[in-house]
Amino acid sequence: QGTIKIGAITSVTGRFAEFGKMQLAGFKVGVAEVNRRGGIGGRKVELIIEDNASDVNKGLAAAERLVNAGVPLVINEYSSSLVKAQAQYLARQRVPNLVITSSGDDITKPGSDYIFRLNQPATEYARVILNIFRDKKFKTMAVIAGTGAFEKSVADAAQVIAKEYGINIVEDQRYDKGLTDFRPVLNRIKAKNPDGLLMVSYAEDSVALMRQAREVGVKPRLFAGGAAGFALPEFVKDSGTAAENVITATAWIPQLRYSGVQKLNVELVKALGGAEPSYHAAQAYAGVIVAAEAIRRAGGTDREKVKVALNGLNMQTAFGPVQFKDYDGFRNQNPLVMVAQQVQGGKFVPIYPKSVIPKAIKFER
Amino acid sequence: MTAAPMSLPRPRALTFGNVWLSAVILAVLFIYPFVFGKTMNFGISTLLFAGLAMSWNILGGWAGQTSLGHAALLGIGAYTMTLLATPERVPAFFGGPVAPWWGTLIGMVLAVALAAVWGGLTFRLRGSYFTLSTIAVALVIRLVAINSEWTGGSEGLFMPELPRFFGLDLFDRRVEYWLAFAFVVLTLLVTHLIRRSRLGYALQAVREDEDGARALGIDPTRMKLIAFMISAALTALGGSLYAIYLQAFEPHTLLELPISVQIALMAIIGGRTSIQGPLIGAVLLATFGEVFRNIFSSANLLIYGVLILLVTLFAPNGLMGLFSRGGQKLGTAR
Amino acid sequence: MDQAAVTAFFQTLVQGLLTGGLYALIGTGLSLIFGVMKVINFAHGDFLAIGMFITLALFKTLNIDPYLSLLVAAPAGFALGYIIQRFVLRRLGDRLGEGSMLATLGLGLIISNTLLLGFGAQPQSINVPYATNTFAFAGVQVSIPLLIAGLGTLAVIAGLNLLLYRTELGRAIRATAQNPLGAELQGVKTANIQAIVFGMGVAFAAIAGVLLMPLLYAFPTVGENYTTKAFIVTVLGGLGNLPGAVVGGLVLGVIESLGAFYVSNNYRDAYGLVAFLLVLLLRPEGLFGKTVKRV
Amino acid sequence: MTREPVTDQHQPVLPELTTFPGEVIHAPKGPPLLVAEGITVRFGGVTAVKDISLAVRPGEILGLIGPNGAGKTTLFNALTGFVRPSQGRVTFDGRDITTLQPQARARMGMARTFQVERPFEDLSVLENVLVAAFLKHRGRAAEDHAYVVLERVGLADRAAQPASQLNLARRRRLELAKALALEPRLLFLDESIAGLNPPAQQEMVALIRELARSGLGIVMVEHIMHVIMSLSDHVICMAFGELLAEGDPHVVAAHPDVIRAYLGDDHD
Amino acid sequence: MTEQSVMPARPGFVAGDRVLEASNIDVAYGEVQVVFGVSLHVDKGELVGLVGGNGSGKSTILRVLSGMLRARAGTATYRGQNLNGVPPHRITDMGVAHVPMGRQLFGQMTVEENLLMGAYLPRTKANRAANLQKVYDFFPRLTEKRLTPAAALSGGEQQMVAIGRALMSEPEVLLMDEPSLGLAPLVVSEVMRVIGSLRELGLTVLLVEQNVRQVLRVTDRTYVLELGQLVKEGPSRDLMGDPDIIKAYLGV
Ligand SMILES: Nc1ncnc2c1ncn2[C@@H]1O[C@H](COP(=O)(O)OP(=O)(O)OP(=O)(O)O)[C@@H](O)[C@H]1O
Ligand SMILES: Nc1ncnc2c1ncn2[C@@H]1O[C@H](COP(=O)(O)OP(=O)(O)OP(=O)(O)O)[C@@H](O)[C@H]1O
Ligand SMILES: CC(C)C[C@H](N)C(=O)O
Ligand SMILES: [Mg+2]
Ligand SMILES: [Mg+2]
Repeated sequence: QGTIKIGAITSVTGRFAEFGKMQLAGFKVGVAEVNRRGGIGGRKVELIIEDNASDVNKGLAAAERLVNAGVPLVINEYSSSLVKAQAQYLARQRVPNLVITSSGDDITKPGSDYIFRLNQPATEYARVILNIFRDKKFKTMAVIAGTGAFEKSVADAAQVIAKEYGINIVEDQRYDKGLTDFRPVLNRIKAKNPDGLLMVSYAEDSVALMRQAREVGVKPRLFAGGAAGFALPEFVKDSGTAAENVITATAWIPQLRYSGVQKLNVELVKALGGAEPSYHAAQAYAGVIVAAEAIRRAGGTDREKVKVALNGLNMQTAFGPVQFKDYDGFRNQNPLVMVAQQVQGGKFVPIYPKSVIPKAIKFER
Repeated sequence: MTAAPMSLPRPRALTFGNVWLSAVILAVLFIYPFVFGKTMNFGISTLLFAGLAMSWNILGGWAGQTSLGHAALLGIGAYTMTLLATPERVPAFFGGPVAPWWGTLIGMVLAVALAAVWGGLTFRLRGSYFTLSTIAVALVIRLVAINSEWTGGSEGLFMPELPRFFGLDLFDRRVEYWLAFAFVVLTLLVTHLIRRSRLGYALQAVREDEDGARALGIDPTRMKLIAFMISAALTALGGSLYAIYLQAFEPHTLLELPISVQIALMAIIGGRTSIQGPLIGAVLLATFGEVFRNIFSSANLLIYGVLILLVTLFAPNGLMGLFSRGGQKLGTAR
Repeated sequence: MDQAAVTAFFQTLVQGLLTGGLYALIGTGLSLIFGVMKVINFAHGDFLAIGMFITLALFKTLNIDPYLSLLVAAPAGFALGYIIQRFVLRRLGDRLGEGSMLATLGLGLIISNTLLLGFGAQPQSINVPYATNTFAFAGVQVSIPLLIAGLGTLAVIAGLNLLLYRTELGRAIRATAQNPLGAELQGVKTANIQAIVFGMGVAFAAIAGVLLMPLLYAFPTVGENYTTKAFIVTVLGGLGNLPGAVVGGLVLGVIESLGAFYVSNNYRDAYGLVAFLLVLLLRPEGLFGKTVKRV
Repeated sequence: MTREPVTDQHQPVLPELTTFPGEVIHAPKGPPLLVAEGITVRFGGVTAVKDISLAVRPGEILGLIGPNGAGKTTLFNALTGFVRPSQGRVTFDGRDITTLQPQARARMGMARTFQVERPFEDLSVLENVLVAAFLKHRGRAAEDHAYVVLERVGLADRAAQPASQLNLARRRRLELAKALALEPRLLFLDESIAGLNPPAQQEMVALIRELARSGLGIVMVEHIMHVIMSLSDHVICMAFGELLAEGDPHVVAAHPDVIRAYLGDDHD
Repeated sequence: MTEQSVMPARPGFVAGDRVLEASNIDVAYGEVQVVFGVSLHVDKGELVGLVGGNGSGKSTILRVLSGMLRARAGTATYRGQNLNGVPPHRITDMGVAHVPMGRQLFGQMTVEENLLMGAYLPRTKANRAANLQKVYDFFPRLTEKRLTPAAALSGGEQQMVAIGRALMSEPEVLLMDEPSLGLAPLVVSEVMRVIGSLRELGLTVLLVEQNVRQVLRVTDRTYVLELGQLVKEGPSRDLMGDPDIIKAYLGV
């Protein structure tokens, strides 16, 4: 009996390659851990990693190769745009698909029997920030979001949740990629003087947004980022003082008090050659652990059995608890809270939820 | 003045072009699924892009109007069919989801209508100005798709369950392959017909010299419009098939400039002045990308760039130009 | 109108003009290249990206101030352009019009993917203390890096105009633009002139990249967006019309800024695109252009 | 004016022609095909053509001469629709065509050549003519017609050659062939003979004469005086956009103003 | 029209001094050879004609002499220097000016700028203003159009600019390709007169023309080309009486 082969797709090349790098590290740590513990029923686990080259057609071809390779399930990666097509395809082929990073609500809402997601959907990114706004009694807020699928998901969710919380959204502006000059939008927002400003952007724009916000002189009580660009270590490094006091949602931080978090962090750093891991790496790690567990419980690599096993999972990982549930219109979605952190003194410190022993939040005014 | 001796064989101009070559290519594509049954995704997307490049070429090659906005037409096909097939999104007017084939037809009609307006306005422009206008129009359409709710905005659309098509499951990759194959056959057929027609010659005349064509009673704007509308209809058809293949799409995967560029490049690299050039270009480029995927890893687009450069420099009429006599043009240059 | 609204208007206008200055610089390079060589340069944005990455690399490795890296980026851009024209585009001969579009698309891919190999896909910015510095003028905040960029643009464009219309070389450039064969017969070394012009166009793009770096971020495919902007600018001003490109850049900057402020940011790019289409349809020679054509 | 129904399918109906005495064709009788009244063309501040009127009958050759820059080509363009006159009226066969597009005029039966000849370089000689032949014929019939025209101008042996490879004399013939393939009733020739060597000139002259004889109205611009003199029924001499002299070729050639502004005194 | 000198003569008129020479050249466009073993020469101060039927290769030979084309075999020399492979701009600098058929003007530049481009080379700068005035004196029509873009000129006006521009470069040899093409008879006479006076001033001219009669009238010697081969050469006066020439080119 040879190894058990699990499929995984990520962006080894192309514009999402930076995230792919994080995920490759996570995969590596995950596989090592599974095998260290004796694999699955004595068989070693091997991950077949296919590159989608950050392109939708290449992604579909990659998925097809994995299907042909007979893998019991496919772990799926970063960009929602690519994952959606891949997940649909895999579902039609009746191959369980475990989504670990992409967060568009619509991947699991309505979802399918074969699509499982262990990370938080976009709605949660908005919720964690709005929870803080609500707790701090903010009356008004503004939103700036990019036009990517992820940004839209978060911004749209913010609209819904704000209504629920009685927060008035005074401005909701979207920007397209391009020569990114946010000043006119920021001027508008400055004129409305909201209590909170939620900014949702892919990696590119977070630094520019904050710099220009400072330049234009917008002064809400809190600047908030909806993860993505704002949660990256580069954000703090490259924005310098402009990043001070900015809060952001994020999916995972080493300060979380799940068992094994510290160890995972150490191993990820090692796998990354000393670089600081982002949450994407932890998600990839968790993906491997969850996949292995499902196969173990299924007692083999039969896809239908693996699917059933995934459905019945209830486990703890260093990324967080994993249990796939149907709720609020979601299907096979792991209900997991987001974390929030704030830049204080040039470093991220946790501020939400209670379980991370939060530091006190600092306000702009 | 030397009159031709009447015994000389008279050359023919009115022909369908090289039909045999088309037949050979189609035969190869026909065999593909029987040999490479496991890599249907690659096969389908390659065929779809081949058909799209052929469709593009009716405007870009025959009428000589380089469009870098065909993604918009592709998008119209994909969006129309999908929106009309989705129960939650179909406008009340239709009283329920519309079958994909009717949706496709409506998409084609819309694309033709757009082409008529778009071309009617921009064909007064010549050369590169038209190209630039296509970029702009397509980008505006992209922005509309991104910022509107009814299009699903930037989150895009999912393909709903579709009724069977003559008893065929549209989500079966084999069915999709044969649909894509039929699409290629159709575009090839249209191209052959144009080659032999009055339209084909009028288009070539317009491509080379608009004033010269006008003096011969040809209305350049009208000819270009016709070419554009045919091209648009076929592109929308391809878009519809592409949507079924993708099953989930959004503006960022469908309406971006690089998609338009890709379609145009395939045609141009293959040879826009030949009948089968775009088809060959698309197939070769896709195959090339697939074969070298693992070897060059992240640099595979780099190779693509180098290839484009080489073709432009050394095969001005595209790869097909290398093989045809007419490909070599005499020049005054040293 | 109350005072705040007036200030907001001028604030938006000034910011639009400053951004427009950068657009103008990018557009001028493109327009110059088109004007002299009829090359539709689809790699223009990628040349700008090169300028950005040179700045980035110098800053991250040697901690060199972005503005100092102009001394490297401008000559490097020039050299690159010179070489590309001399050894690549020149080979296109009389197929330049169509061929150049393709060749530059190919070059663009080569550049962006080489940058990808060298720097990775992730966006990167540099952190300089003055990135957010502003000064207030009559209540209007003016970004100092943007102002520097604007003044730099002015200087470069003024210099270019002097060169083109006041010098012998300038006349040779214009002559080469209109009829390379004719120019060659007058003793003009057109191969050299064209390479110089392409070099200058690329250098302009690279300079724009440098000026942008303190303000924004760089990533390998950043060029795509700038290429589109450059085309809008040049069409607004008239393809190949250099003073037109300057005005076109400013107009685009202001349209975008005012549109985003008063209407909505969602369609920000559309304002420029629609203006672009209108100009194409109504005044294809550009807002200010006039060329003589005969049947 | 007789409004004979014009059928597109066959050669123009020949009017009553006067006999052609000797070398010079004299104006045939019959209603004019083309009438231009008070044509004025301005470009910005420049008035390139000023108040020119003319008429052409079937079978008639109208010669247009005048110094360089006199406005001949511009007048041509105004008559064929490539520029819009600022003032004046053009009628063809009794129909006002002043604002009609060139292609519409071509379809009505007006064909032209260009001063700088412009074949479709990527097409073969036959295909070049085929483009025009399609105006009145379909399918194989068009091809056959194109071939007939090529034989008529003596290019049939070059039918398969790419147009880009022709020399000047053949390019001129090709220009003419394209115009003729339209089966026009009126032909505009802008310096079709300039640049040809004497034997080639002779052939072209013979061809044009033959065309007029078959009932075609012809307007030609030419600087080669002996060609104009031997071909034209009627000559108009322009200078600075204005009419300088008009009438019988010999009368115009002898006109002192024409000699001073155009011919000089030692022309051959 | 002034009858004075056109340009300051380059001193040193020496009869029999060989300036331009082609020996045994073959020229081809792609695969198609169009010139076959042609040898000709032009001496200092000579005015030489080159005539022949359409497509006989006249323009092609001029292109070789000005560097626009490279001969496939044989050599072209200017004052003994091999011209094969020398780029056109270098050849212009040596003193060979080509007035090509089709004029090759700078369409969007004014007439004056076009003329000034003729004096682009450093060696021509000194007399630039004077030369410009002389060109205007020869073609008064151009004075009126001084500031008009060349593209707006009539065909004949453009030809005047092309000739004027070539004269601005103070060439030693002028290669003229059908300078009278499309010109009004009056202007043709003027152009021919100008060409004649160029020779008187010691400029060396190789003239290609359709109008054989006029060529024979103004030139010293003439070469006759047919289908890419030389069929006759000799003093123009003699050729004028040659029965073959009369039959083929002078007509009745
Ligand atoms: N598009 C234009 N813009 C401005 N001026 C023009 C334009 N077209 C022609 N002209 C001017 O109109 C005048 C008449 O030009 P046209 O070409 O009709 O002369 P022509 O009689 O045909 O001369 P030639 O015999 O030299 O061909 C010229 O002075 C020319 O400069
Ligand atoms: N660029 C070219 N490409 C291919 N063939 C050419 C080219 N230029 C000229 N030819 C061919 O070369 C031959 C000689 O042409 P050339 O122009 O030298 O003749 P020419 O004597 O100047 O004729 P003309 O009196 O018509 O100007 C002709 O058969 C012509 O068709
Ligand atoms: C920020 C990321 C977690 C978002 C994810 N890349 C997506 O596209 O959905
Ligand atoms: Mg004329
Ligand atoms: Mg010639």
